[in-house]
Amino acid sequence: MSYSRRNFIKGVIAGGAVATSAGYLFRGSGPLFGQTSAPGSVERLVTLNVNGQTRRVDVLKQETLAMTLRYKLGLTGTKLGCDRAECGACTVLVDDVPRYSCSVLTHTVRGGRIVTIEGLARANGALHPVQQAVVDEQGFQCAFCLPGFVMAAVGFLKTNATPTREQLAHGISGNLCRCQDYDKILTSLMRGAEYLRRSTT
Amino acid sequence: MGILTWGRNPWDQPILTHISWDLFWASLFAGVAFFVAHAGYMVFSTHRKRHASETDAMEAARADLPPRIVRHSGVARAFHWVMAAAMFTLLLTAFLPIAGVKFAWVTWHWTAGLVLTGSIVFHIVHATVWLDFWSIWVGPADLPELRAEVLRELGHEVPGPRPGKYPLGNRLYHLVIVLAALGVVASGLVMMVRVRTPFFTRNPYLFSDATWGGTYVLHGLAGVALVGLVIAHVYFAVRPEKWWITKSMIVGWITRRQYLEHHDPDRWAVNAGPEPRA
Amino acid sequence: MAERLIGRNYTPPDLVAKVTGRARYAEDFRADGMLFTKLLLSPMPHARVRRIDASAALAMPGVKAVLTADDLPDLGGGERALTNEPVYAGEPILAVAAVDELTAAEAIERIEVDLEPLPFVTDPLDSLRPGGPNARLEGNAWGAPLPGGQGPGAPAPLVTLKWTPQDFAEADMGRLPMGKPLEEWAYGDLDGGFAGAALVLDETFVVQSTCHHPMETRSAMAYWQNGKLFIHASTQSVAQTRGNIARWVGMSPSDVMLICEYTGGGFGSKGGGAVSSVIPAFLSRKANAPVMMRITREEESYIGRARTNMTGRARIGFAKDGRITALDLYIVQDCGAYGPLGDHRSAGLAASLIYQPPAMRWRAVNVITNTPPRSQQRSPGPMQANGIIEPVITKAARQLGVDQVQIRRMNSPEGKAAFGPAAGPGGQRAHVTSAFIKQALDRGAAQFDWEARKARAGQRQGSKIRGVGVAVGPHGAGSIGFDSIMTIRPDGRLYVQSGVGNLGTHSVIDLARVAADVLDMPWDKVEVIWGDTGKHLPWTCMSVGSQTTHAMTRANHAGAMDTRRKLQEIAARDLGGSPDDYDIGGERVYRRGAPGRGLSYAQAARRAIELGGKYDGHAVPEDINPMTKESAASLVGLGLMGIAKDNYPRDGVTYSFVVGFAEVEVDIETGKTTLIDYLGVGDVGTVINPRSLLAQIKGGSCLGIAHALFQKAVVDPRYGVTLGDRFHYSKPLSILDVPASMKADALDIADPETPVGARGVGEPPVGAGYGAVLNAIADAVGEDVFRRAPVTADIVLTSLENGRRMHDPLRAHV
Amino acid sequence: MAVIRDPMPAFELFQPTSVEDAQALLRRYGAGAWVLAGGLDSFDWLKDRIKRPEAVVDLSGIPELRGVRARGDGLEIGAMTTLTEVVRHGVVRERYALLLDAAEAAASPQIRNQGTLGGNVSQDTRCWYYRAGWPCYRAGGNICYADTPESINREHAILGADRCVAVNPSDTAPALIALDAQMVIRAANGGERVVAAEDYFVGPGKDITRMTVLQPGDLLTAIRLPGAWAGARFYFEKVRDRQVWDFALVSVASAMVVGAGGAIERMRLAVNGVAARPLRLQAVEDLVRGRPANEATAAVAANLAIAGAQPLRFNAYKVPLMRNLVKRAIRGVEATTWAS
Repeated sequence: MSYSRRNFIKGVIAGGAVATSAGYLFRGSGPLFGQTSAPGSVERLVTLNVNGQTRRVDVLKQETLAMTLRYKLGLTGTKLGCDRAECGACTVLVDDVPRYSCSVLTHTVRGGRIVTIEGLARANGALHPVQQAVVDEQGFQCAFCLPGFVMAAVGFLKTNATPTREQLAHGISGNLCRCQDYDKILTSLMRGAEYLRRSTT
Repeated sequence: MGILTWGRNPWDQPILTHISWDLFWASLFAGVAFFVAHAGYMVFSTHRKRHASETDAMEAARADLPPRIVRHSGVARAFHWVMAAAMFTLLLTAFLPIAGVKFAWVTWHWTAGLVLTGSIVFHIVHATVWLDFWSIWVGPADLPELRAEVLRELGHEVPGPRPGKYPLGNRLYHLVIVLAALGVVASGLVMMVRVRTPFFTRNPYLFSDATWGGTYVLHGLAGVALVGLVIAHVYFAVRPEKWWITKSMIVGWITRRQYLEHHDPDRWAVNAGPEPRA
Repeated sequence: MAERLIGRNYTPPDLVAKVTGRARYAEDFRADGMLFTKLLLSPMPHARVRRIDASAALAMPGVKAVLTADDLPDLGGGERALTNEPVYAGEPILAVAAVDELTAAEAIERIEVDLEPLPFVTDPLDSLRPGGPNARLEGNAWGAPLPGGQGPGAPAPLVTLKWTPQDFAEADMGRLPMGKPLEEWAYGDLDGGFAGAALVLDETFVVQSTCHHPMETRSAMAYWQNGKLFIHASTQSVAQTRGNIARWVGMSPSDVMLICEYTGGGFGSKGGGAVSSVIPAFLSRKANAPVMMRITREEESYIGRARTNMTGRARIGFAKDGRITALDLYIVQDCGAYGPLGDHRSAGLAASLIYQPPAMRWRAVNVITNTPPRSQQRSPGPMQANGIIEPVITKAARQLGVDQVQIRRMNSPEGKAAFGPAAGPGGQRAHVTSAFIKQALDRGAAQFDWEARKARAGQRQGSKIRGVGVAVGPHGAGSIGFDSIMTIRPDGRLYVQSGVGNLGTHSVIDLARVAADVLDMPWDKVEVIWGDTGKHLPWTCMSVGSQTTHAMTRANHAGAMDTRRKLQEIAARDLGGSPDDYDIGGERVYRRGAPGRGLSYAQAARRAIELGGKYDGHAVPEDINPMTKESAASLVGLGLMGIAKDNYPRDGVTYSFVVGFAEVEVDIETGKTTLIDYLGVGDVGTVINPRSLLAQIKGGSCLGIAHALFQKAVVDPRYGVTLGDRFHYSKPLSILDVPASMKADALDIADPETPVGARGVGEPPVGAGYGAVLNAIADAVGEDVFRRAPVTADIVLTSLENGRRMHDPLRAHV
Repeated sequence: MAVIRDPMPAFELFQPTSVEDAQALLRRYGAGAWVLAGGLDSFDWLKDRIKRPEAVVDLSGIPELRGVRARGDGLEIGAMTTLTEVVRHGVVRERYALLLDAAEAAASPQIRNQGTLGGNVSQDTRCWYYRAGWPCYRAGGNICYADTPESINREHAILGADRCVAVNPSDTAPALIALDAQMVIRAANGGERVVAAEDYFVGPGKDITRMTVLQPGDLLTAIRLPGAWAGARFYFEKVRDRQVWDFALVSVASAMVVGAGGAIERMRLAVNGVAARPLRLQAVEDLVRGRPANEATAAVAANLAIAGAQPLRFNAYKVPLMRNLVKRAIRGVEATTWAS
């Protein structure tokens, strides 16, 4: 058999024991991670800037930002809808830019400012203007896509604070809503843009 | 080194995909190794050659024969060279990409394959109807010749039988190449269903995965065998002591002297007659 | 006096949790020592497991347990979470629990499963061909429901049905073969109807299957404590899923604690939960640790349910003026690997209802194939009926020179319109509770500026042609007979228990507003308790089939009326007079004409506790469901308990309707259709939550629009494997595929057969969107350009290019 | 040995800061190395557990691979520049709007925020049989599952098929060909070579397992846009099912310079979605030279464009679609003036 799977597994087993990760998803105790550190490769213990806080995390090399947030840092507001960069539920801001956190290796954003849905509201609990607008307009139905949409909108509004409805639709077009409540979502996020302008002037 | 390459079909069942391409390298190596070995051997070989005086005597005795004796008709030669061209095209288009030279080879390959098939079909018909069909085959009758050849090789003086039209080595080679070529042609014709040709709708689902696997392996084994065989063939063709045979495949005739020196006139009877038309 | 809450917009209390990311869905829960599971899926569409060798996997460090079908109870032949005879590619065969997903996945790669391939079929018509393969060893089609079975999913026998070669004679011409049906009904004079028709059309249409694909997959987490199962799963019905889980696990419902405060969508795929959710439950018991099962999107494509596809043939007779004289409908439904599904029956009834043919015959075959299992998907049946029949109506209207709105208006039901066969006990036909479709068509036509848009339809500018379309989407919109529990407690607040799934329709909260209105309670003093069977919920309908608004407004109305009566009784008992002398208002119950004589709700609640008996839940009505009784028992003594079953009378079957209007632009050089404008008008009874209602109409319409334009499910016929397991293959609608502003409206005419007047709305817009867009495309480029959906660019372009339809006429799953 | 898709297998991760370091790593790991640009194509392969590299070399930390710089009378765009950065660049917007239109048509905003121009042109095909991990020609096997009498092949090739009928999915590729872009490649031995965009892509005849000329160890470092076509008359159109996150059924990109008399002086035209590589239609370019950019020219040219097309069972529409898009590229599209 020349298929690589078996050989790969053999290779991994030969790789030897590894340190355990602190999180849930990749917490395994066994030798199966193959997480030996070749010279020059990334260090597993990293410092992340999430929602304005500095967090030390043990991150596997193949770990995505969504997994780190959800399973290492307890930030479950970031949802996984497809885990394949297609639905946008996992959208977070990295240096103000909306990214699919399911398709970002955590190691590649070590130096970035990461903001999730949990980091939008102020410390006193006051909602971010876009969040407030969603509440006021009763945006979203099942709301599983909500965090991703809101983060995409917040990111987009940093580049265009006065969008038309069409422009905003383009800005949040990387997010799917299966309730297909697009009209009301757009209405609430347009209201959010308005609140945001008001709050900054 | 594995002999076969396996994959997994969409149902996760193991399927044969083709032979290991290591076999190509092995065959190439074997072919080259053979010619190196044989050439080296020939340098020191004690192979007994007929004395010139013997041949002179025979030639004198058979002055009735024309000075040039037709060995290969024009049609037979045309077949041989068309087939050779097809075979080289096939081998090059098959194995250059494996060796790392990438180009669009598929159409060349199957076109050459069709030419080869056509030429073989022609050859079979031609040989059956117009030629001495059995002259090229090997049979029990050839055992004394084999023995004589081996003894001569060992430096003995043997009167024993001489070859008819085709020397024994020639005929053995023909036998092997017939097997390989039939294998490669039969499997290749079936495989044409898997590529796009003007002849029929492409249908890789004509057979089951397992049947296709077998077909690919047969094609691969036969094709790889041809690599070594062709090397050996070319090697012999260019050897000095065989050159007269090669030349006959180009010009069509051999000299009366060559005829008498290398062949057994009883096994390859040539009528006295006029000059051959080249 | 508080303002009436019904019909007003408000902010549901769960929204802040949703916008801050605090709302927790099934995969958001964690437990100490939690393990993870991964599934081994069948690569074959039909096979038998001969042998499983998991020894190498079990020997791996970190692997805690392997679960196979042998560990699961038999469910009477019904679908189980794991199987030894997979009947579709992607069906789970076993599950591994390990310390993390990576280990579990690597363990699965070390498991040897020896599968024996069995015959399979992916296209329903192939299974009906002479000698065609059967999807299951036992047969290839579901027969008519067993006696007493009614409704979708009614139990039916599995039979083998093959049609004759003669039956397939017309298949080559693209017409659905109509061999022996397994179910049929008829009413009226069908032959007479056709004989008297000025125009008879006979058309075949293929309605595609699509996966539900809620944003939240059916992930679940489970653990055991003191013999009780705690399970976090995603469901459309908290109340009714508990019993299902108990049955799937083989335990008592009262030992199942189901927690599901938030559901990330379901659309019918999570009606009563998901059978796969018991995998972590069993693994948790085996491994003695909590187990999380994250279902990937690819797995959701297989186990996540899909709409039944149908190939339908409709022969319809029309009078000169467009009135339908007869309808002969034949449906071949593809149930996927399990079932039975009843969409084909709902489709037949819906056709009978919205087109009101005086004579109709419905025949159907309910085939099973080795494709992913189906379940009801938002508008199960009626949407497919819209697809099969709308193109025929549109073609007839064009040929007869009748306006598209008019032909639908003249054929639409009105008032207590009859529909379906004469199947009642006295041989009478069923009728709806009410229908105001004509008003909806009139209002919509005016709002959509139908005449002006119609005037430019068919005109060409450059390569673009516009077209307009209209369709009526119907659906059953309400069940009856569910329970409600509420308590007024000594703190003066009203606590309403809600067993509704919180899947985004807001009805989980909305429907408590009925109780608040009845009791004249300010909204800020109402607490809704939901999402956890440990919180003592009443027997509630599933949030499927647009029934919740109707069913639970009635139940909550009944519960609130019971509360009100008890308030009056307590007041009369303490303050004299008869209960009827008392009125309520301002959070008080008081003597009519003497507002000063009365009790505050808080006082009444304390008195109820003192009085006990029926007042604080010690005694409950006989007719309520055992689950409601059990919940009431846990709420005893907390305050004044209102508890009742919905026993309100209802004359007729409740249906809702949405009329969809669409304008499209088709680029005839690319075949691409763009939706320019859309309006949906609902005839859905009294409006409870206007903003939510309009969102339902638009969102539901969008699902239909996506079905018209591009959404699909694709199966490779050779290997029987799903190909469209990614969103860019299956193509759910994006925000840029619809206009930036969509329009919706509702008539807000109360249904006379329910105390609150409200009917459901979730499903009807789907068929409206589907039919309206199909009709608009036909209006732009011709009715004969397509006979299948989705109507993608390739279908339009090749038809226009060749001057005739070129697409595969009958085949499913392209 | 059962198949499971998800989660990503373990690998070694490297984040070099220079091209030289990256190449040293690629040399060190050979066939076990995987180059990671934006990752949006890569993660699919990795999460599906079909590709299992030993080491992933993330290029995002190499500054010289990022950014848009002036070069001569044109531009040089680092291969790791994100599509969003390309789209927002002033000179691109002003002089190379063709690339802007093409890049904006790619996938979704989040993907454009992360996906790179180099990655976009180098991505693998989306043939769903191949991406499912089936052992087809492209995956090293000996069958094309997409070209059988039973295959569902609506998205597949009508031209240039050679056993494999997959198509190239890139949106920016045809635009770069139309702009006569040059691809700068650093070979494993450190040598640099520059190939024309149309020669960057390879069809299955030439190499059935690759989409581009990149060999193991090669890195695409930059894409150069010459000044020759800056500000030309551009046309880009991508026909797709969904307006977001969908690959082209067929796309067309062209740059045209029209003389004072209205005749086409020169034109470059490429289509994608019809073959395993984006096709530059040189015959069409030659044909239209000197002719007016009108319907008549377009019609002749478009028919030439589709010569030799061989549709499969479900993709015959691509022939007229390609023809019509080529037509549009030459004669343009009429604006509509509907009342609303």
